[in-house]
Amino acid sequence: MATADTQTRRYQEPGAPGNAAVVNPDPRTVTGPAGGTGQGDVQTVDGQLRILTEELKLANADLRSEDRGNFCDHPPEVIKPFRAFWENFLNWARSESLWILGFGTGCGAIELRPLMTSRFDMYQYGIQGRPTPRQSSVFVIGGYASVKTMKRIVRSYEQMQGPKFVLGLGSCTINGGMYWDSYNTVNRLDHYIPVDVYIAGCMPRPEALLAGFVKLKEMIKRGECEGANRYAENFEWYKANQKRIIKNWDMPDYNW
Amino acid sequence: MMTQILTVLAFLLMALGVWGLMSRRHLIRIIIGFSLLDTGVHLLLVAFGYRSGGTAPILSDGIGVSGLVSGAVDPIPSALVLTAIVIGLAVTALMLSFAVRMYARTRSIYIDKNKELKW
Amino acid sequence: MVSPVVLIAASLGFAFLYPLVERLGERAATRIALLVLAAFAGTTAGWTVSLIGSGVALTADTAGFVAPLSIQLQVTAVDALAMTVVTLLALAALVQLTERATDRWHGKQVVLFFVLLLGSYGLIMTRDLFNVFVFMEISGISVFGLLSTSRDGRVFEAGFKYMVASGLASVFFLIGTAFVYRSVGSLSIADITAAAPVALASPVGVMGLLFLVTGILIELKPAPANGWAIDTYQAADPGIGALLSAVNATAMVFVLVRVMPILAGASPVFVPLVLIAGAGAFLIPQAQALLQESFKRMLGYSSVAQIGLVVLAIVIPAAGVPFAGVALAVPLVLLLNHAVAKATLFWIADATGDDASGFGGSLPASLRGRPALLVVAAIAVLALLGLPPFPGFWAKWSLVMGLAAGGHIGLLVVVLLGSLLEVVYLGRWLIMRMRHVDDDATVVSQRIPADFAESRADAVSGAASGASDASGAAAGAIPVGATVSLGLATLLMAGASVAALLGSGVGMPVLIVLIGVAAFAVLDVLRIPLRLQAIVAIAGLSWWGVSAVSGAALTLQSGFVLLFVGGAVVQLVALLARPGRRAGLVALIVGMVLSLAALTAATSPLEVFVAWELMTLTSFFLVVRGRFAAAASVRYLTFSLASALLMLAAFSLATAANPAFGTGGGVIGTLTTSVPWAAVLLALSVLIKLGAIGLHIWLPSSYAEAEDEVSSLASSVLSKAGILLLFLGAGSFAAPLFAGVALNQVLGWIGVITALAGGMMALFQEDIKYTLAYSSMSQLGYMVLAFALMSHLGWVTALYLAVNHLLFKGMLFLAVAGIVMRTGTRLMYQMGGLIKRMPFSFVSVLVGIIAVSGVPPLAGFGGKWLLYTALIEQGWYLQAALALFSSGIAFLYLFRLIHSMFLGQRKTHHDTVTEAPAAVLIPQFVFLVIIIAISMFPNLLIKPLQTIVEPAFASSVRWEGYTVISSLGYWNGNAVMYVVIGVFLAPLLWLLAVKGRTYRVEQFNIVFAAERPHTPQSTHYAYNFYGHYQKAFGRLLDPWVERFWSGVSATAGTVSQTLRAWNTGNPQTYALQILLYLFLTYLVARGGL
Amino acid sequence: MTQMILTKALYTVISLAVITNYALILIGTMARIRAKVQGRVGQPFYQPYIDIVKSNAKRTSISHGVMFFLGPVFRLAGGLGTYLFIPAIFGSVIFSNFSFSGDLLLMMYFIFFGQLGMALGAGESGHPHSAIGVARGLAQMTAFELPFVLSVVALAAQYGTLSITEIVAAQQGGFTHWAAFTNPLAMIAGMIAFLGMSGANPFSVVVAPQEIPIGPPTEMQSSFLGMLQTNRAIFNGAKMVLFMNLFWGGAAHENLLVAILIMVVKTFLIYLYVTIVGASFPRFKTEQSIRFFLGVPTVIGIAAVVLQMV
Repeated sequence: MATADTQTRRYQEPGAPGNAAVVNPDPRTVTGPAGGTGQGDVQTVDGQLRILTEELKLANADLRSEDRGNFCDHPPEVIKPFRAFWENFLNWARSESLWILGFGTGCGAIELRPLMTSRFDMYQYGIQGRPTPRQSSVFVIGGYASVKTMKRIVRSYEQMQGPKFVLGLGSCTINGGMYWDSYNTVNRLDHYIPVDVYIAGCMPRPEALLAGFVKLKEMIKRGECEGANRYAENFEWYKANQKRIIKNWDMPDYNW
Repeated sequence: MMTQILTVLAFLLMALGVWGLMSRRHLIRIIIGFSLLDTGVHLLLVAFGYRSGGTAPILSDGIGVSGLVSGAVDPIPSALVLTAIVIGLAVTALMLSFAVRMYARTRSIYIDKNKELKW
Repeated sequence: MVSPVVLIAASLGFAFLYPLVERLGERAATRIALLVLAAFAGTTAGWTVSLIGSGVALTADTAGFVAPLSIQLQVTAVDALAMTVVTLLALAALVQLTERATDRWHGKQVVLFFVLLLGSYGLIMTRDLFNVFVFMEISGISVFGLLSTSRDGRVFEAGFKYMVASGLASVFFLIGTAFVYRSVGSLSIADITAAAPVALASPVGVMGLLFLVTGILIELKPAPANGWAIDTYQAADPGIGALLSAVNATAMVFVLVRVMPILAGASPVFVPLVLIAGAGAFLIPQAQALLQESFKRMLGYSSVAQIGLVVLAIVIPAAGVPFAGVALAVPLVLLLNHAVAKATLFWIADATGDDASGFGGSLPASLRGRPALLVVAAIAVLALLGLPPFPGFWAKWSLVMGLAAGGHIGLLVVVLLGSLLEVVYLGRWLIMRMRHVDDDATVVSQRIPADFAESRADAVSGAASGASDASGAAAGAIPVGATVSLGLATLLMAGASVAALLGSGVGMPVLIVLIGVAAFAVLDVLRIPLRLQAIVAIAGLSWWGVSAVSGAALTLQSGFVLLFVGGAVVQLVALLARPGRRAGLVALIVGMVLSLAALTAATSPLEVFVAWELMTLTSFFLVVRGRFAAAASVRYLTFSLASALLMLAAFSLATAANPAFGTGGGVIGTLTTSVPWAAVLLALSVLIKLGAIGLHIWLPSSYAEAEDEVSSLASSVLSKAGILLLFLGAGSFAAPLFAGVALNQVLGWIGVITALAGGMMALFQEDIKYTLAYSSMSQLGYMVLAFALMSHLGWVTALYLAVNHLLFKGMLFLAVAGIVMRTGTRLMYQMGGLIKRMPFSFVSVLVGIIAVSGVPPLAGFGGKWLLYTALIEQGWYLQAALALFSSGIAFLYLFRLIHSMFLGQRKTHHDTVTEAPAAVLIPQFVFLVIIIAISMFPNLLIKPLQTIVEPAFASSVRWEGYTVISSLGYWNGNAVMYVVIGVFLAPLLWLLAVKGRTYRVEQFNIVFAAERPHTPQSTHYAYNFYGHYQKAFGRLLDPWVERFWSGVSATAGTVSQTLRAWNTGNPQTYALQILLYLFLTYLVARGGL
Repeated sequence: MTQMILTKALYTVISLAVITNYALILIGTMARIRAKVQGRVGQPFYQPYIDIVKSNAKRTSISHGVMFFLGPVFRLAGGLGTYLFIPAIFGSVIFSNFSFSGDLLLMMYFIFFGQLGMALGAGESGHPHSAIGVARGLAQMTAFELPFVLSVVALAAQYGTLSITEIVAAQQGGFTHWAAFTNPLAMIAGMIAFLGMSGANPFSVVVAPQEIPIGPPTEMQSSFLGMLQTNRAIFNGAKMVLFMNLFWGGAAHENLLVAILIMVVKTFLIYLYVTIVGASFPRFKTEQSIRFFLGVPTVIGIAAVVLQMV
């Protein structure tokens, strides 16, 4: 990736739309923004980026034509929760069975390991690791997300089945942290994927991570973790943001 | 007695012929060996038909059929030998002509240079 | 009637007159010569007809005296027949020689030709010992003269050797004649024969006869003293080769026939002597011929070998069926069969103008585009090999029967071994001639492109095979002379075949086979398209099959007819998918099915054997049609005919011990013999056909390299012939044979090891057809195992497995045919993801593999249940465990098959493939429906099978409704089906109820360690699927058997090399060999040193 | 007739409910026991229930095609069927299931049913790791099948029957009659094979988390995964019940509840054995486990069979 682009990108980073501004009222947990501004606010690169075709299918403009047929071109959809009582039960189950995607995206991943040990024992909270995004419900972004990793984060996030939850671990996910002026580090994670809980600190201790999980569980039980729906709702906004920094896209616009 | 001597001689001649046939490298000599062998066989045939003191089996004045039967040598071997000689002659001639053609082809009259076909 | 003398005089006269006749112009003269020959042929034919009618000989005394004073000429019916054939062949030869493109015969060549003919006539007719010598020399000199006109300069060298050798032979003959004359006092063969027991019994007499017979033998060019003759065959004009082999040699054999009574009368040493000489003369050249690169030289070896066989036949009285009553019938038929066939081959060599034998793969595939020439060549080769329906077959059968009856086991071995060697080299030539132009004749295992390139052009294409045959026809047109002569020879052979068949007493079924093949061959000639032929065949076979079994009680016989005909008819439907024409395909398939049916109907060992051979032949020609099948079909032909020869040996031994062996036929245990070796040979023969471990190396490549429809037929239908044979020979295997061990114990182990080994090898094949072929081998192993149990349940199992195998292997092979047709590749890793493009094929394969692997609820489980129950019931525990293990292995390769083809990633260039044609799908779904039916209601199949087995064993299972109960366990296929439906539907409904919104995604929508898949090729896990298995077994999986057989092949090559090095090319060595031969005959006559 | 079918259906539901719940709790308990060994608190014993509910509560799922969709169904059907063809409790009408449909052979082959379906589903997902996992799994399966088959054959030879009910019947009358003691070699071979069958360490190369993510079910998610989790419980239960029947005298008592208790204890111990071995050994590579099974256990199995022959 050309350095010039990223340099430009750093100084032109758009303000988060509307209410998406990140505040960090609590150094331990941060609830994320409610998402983008919705349809019509599509950010385009050189005025050419189209995410959806007129038939509301994925344009997959960055794929070679011979590859397009090999990828599903259905955009993500908002799926409404069930009625309160039943959904509450399901949310309870979801919150009590948190499966982490085993993808250490940054240095913070080191803080995940102690959770398995007898000292912290995440299993007693119904948390366990899972090697494939298909089966995971929680994506822990372990600290700074470089542009290169971001592409994989997007892909993995999209491959998880909703409802799915994102934990931003460490200050880097909030504002870039100590890498805030690096040419290749993403400063605000929730411009790219919806984040449910931020855990501030550099690095947060495992206890902090656990606390974040507990917070997440509470939020799930309250029905506040609708990141997947938010992502679908503001799909084009997220895509525009992602594509602005990820230059060698070479994957479908939504990775089913 | 004569028959035995002739027989022995015939076999000697044949052995000589075979020896020539087997040991010479020159094609013409081989053919000569072959002729000797042939002649030996002819001699053998004649020897088998020979009767000591017998006359030639020619029906002529003074000798009746009975005289011929009792006095002459067996005529059949003689007749056979005549045929055999003719045939032997023909074969020898053919062999010689083949030898000439072989020489023409390979420019060699020796047998070792004329054994291209084998196995 | 014309006097024999006239023929001699006319030949000679015409020879002398010919220079004058030629004044009329060369063409006219040759036409006149042909007319004269035709007149001769008419004369001899007239003699034949009248003499066979009257049964007396035609005699003529020369020079106005009666024998012994004069030379007597005599013609018996046999002589007349031989002379007719010789004349006809001479006529054909003359046409060929005077009407060819280059080196047309004229002038002195025609003269010499007539002299040669005169010599041959004389040799056959004369009854005077010295006169024999004269005619021998006349023939000889004319041959030398003709030789000298050959274009190849080496012919003089060869001719010189020939003269030296024949000179020595004449010398021996003359010496012998002299001794005989001295002892007997007459040259008339009749007189000598009469006097022999007295006058020639003395040492001197025996000595003389020894010379005499050695002279005759040398003239017959016996190995190992025949290098000169071989050299001559190689160098001579093939036209002369044909004359030498067909005319001259035939006549010379009659000299031996005349002298044999004298020899036999004089001393008992001569019969063994001639036997040994004949055996040596037959076997040694066959071995020497193996490595020949010159076709003419190879034919030369074959000729001398065939004459050796005739010599054997002269001495052995025929004890077999067809010609038992007629004196000299066997040698005569062998002789004439050889004459016609060998002349044909020489003419073909002349017409095609190339002298390559096919050894080393150097031969152009020149017959592929010339169907007529191909048919002629095939007829000649098959006739030479002694295969039905050609006359040589019956003679060989009688000869072998005679050998066994006479207790000549050594000679039996010699004859069979020699025949096998002949199969190798003549078969190789034919196959190399017939092969596809693309075929380098090396393909005996799967071929993986070296660079893994996904090039479609490189892909092994079964779809195109046979389509572009015409491209093979590069060579020029066949000269008119050759056409006429080949046609004449073929007509002669055909006529003789029909006559022999009618005279053989073998029943209708064989005739039906031939008529079936001929009828469809006619359709080919009429250029009827394949589809129409297939429809005709389907209709015809269905009608025939129905009429054959309708009303008949269910027995082994009718059961197998149903299996063979039904299985084939259903699969024939697949041919409707092929547009255009495929010469011979339907004819051969029909022939194969009918010969299988003939096998079921056979009521005597001979009929079994004929049907077996016909089946082998038709299937061989089906296999050889494959695009890359040349090397595979060499193996197929060799092993199949080895199997046939073993069967022949078994039958002969069994018949020798019990003349009633095998008569009656068609029921279980017909071919039961109590002769241990016969049983072993029979078992070996069947095991070869069933591809048992160690004998299997022909199977994978033959099944895989054949055309796709043929593969399915061969694997599903044809392979069951061996099973039928097992049942027919059942009783042979049950009794303890050696050290108290019954053959069935051995068979059982062989079966289970075959099942395991076949499965293991199937695991590591990338080529789908090889996978299926090895799978067939494995399944046949199961059948052998089940059969070997020799119990009621075992036999029901064997039959059940056979039926099941027919169904699922037909489905699988046809599904594969459809896929190969569409994708253009046979390599599984080059496929993938086809389920969405070919869903029906997928269903068919799925049901097929479930049926193979025995997963309930489908019918395959029935087979497994029966098998293990039967095995454990008999106490064959270890076999049961091994069988179960190999059934696990089967599951492995089957999953690999369906995964690699249908699941995983679809290649981009397969995005547009469509479902297989309906014609290919229909038979699959017919089988599918049958499988489902017998799965639901196992009694539909098992009960009839019990009926079939009933005559041999009382039932050991009982039925309660749909539950079959054995002494060990029970199985209710019906209940299982319902339970499975239940436990399947419940989760399915549950899933449909609770699943969230489900998105149907495409093949690249997979988690891929957060990356996207690059190409389908790099994402499809299919190549070397079970690499870890290979690793786990290590050296155990080395191709031991393949190695063993290459060793055998190499050894045969070494033997051949050593033996042919004996023929050094030096006339003096040859002379020495001849002298040694004389010495050897002396030693044999003396009975040792 | 209708009444009969309804009764049978009811019994089936009871039988399945018992085995499913028991096996789920057993899995949870075993995880908790393992946690205790490691000095952790561990997940609640009812965690498997939550996980299954969670999986089924996913709002979206993706399907790679018909076979992918049906794969888990086949798998679960295989598990259910396997259990249903085994008489779970000796002498109990309710728990006799559908064992009248076939004997031990049927059961052994029906195990393949689920394997095949799952393998097909995994295959259609198009993920190479699924295929690798399947290849490994099938290869390992054939390997442990051999000692298992040998021990089964030894049992069949010993008792002269292939009917599971009769094998259990023959073992009644005190623990000395159990096949484990009357035919120890067969038991050893069978129990070693059982380790492979249960897929725990050291024979876990099939799923091999972190290497080929999780093998065959890599692409399985949401309700599909839920079905697989359910099946894991039932199938494990079925296999343990089978081994209990084959070697450990089955579960028999005139009082059904006591019989169930016996079953619980015995299967618990069997599962404990698998757990202990799994916790003690590292993972084998595929070729290592193939060689392992075809080595000592096979020899022991052959010895067991040969002992029956002499």
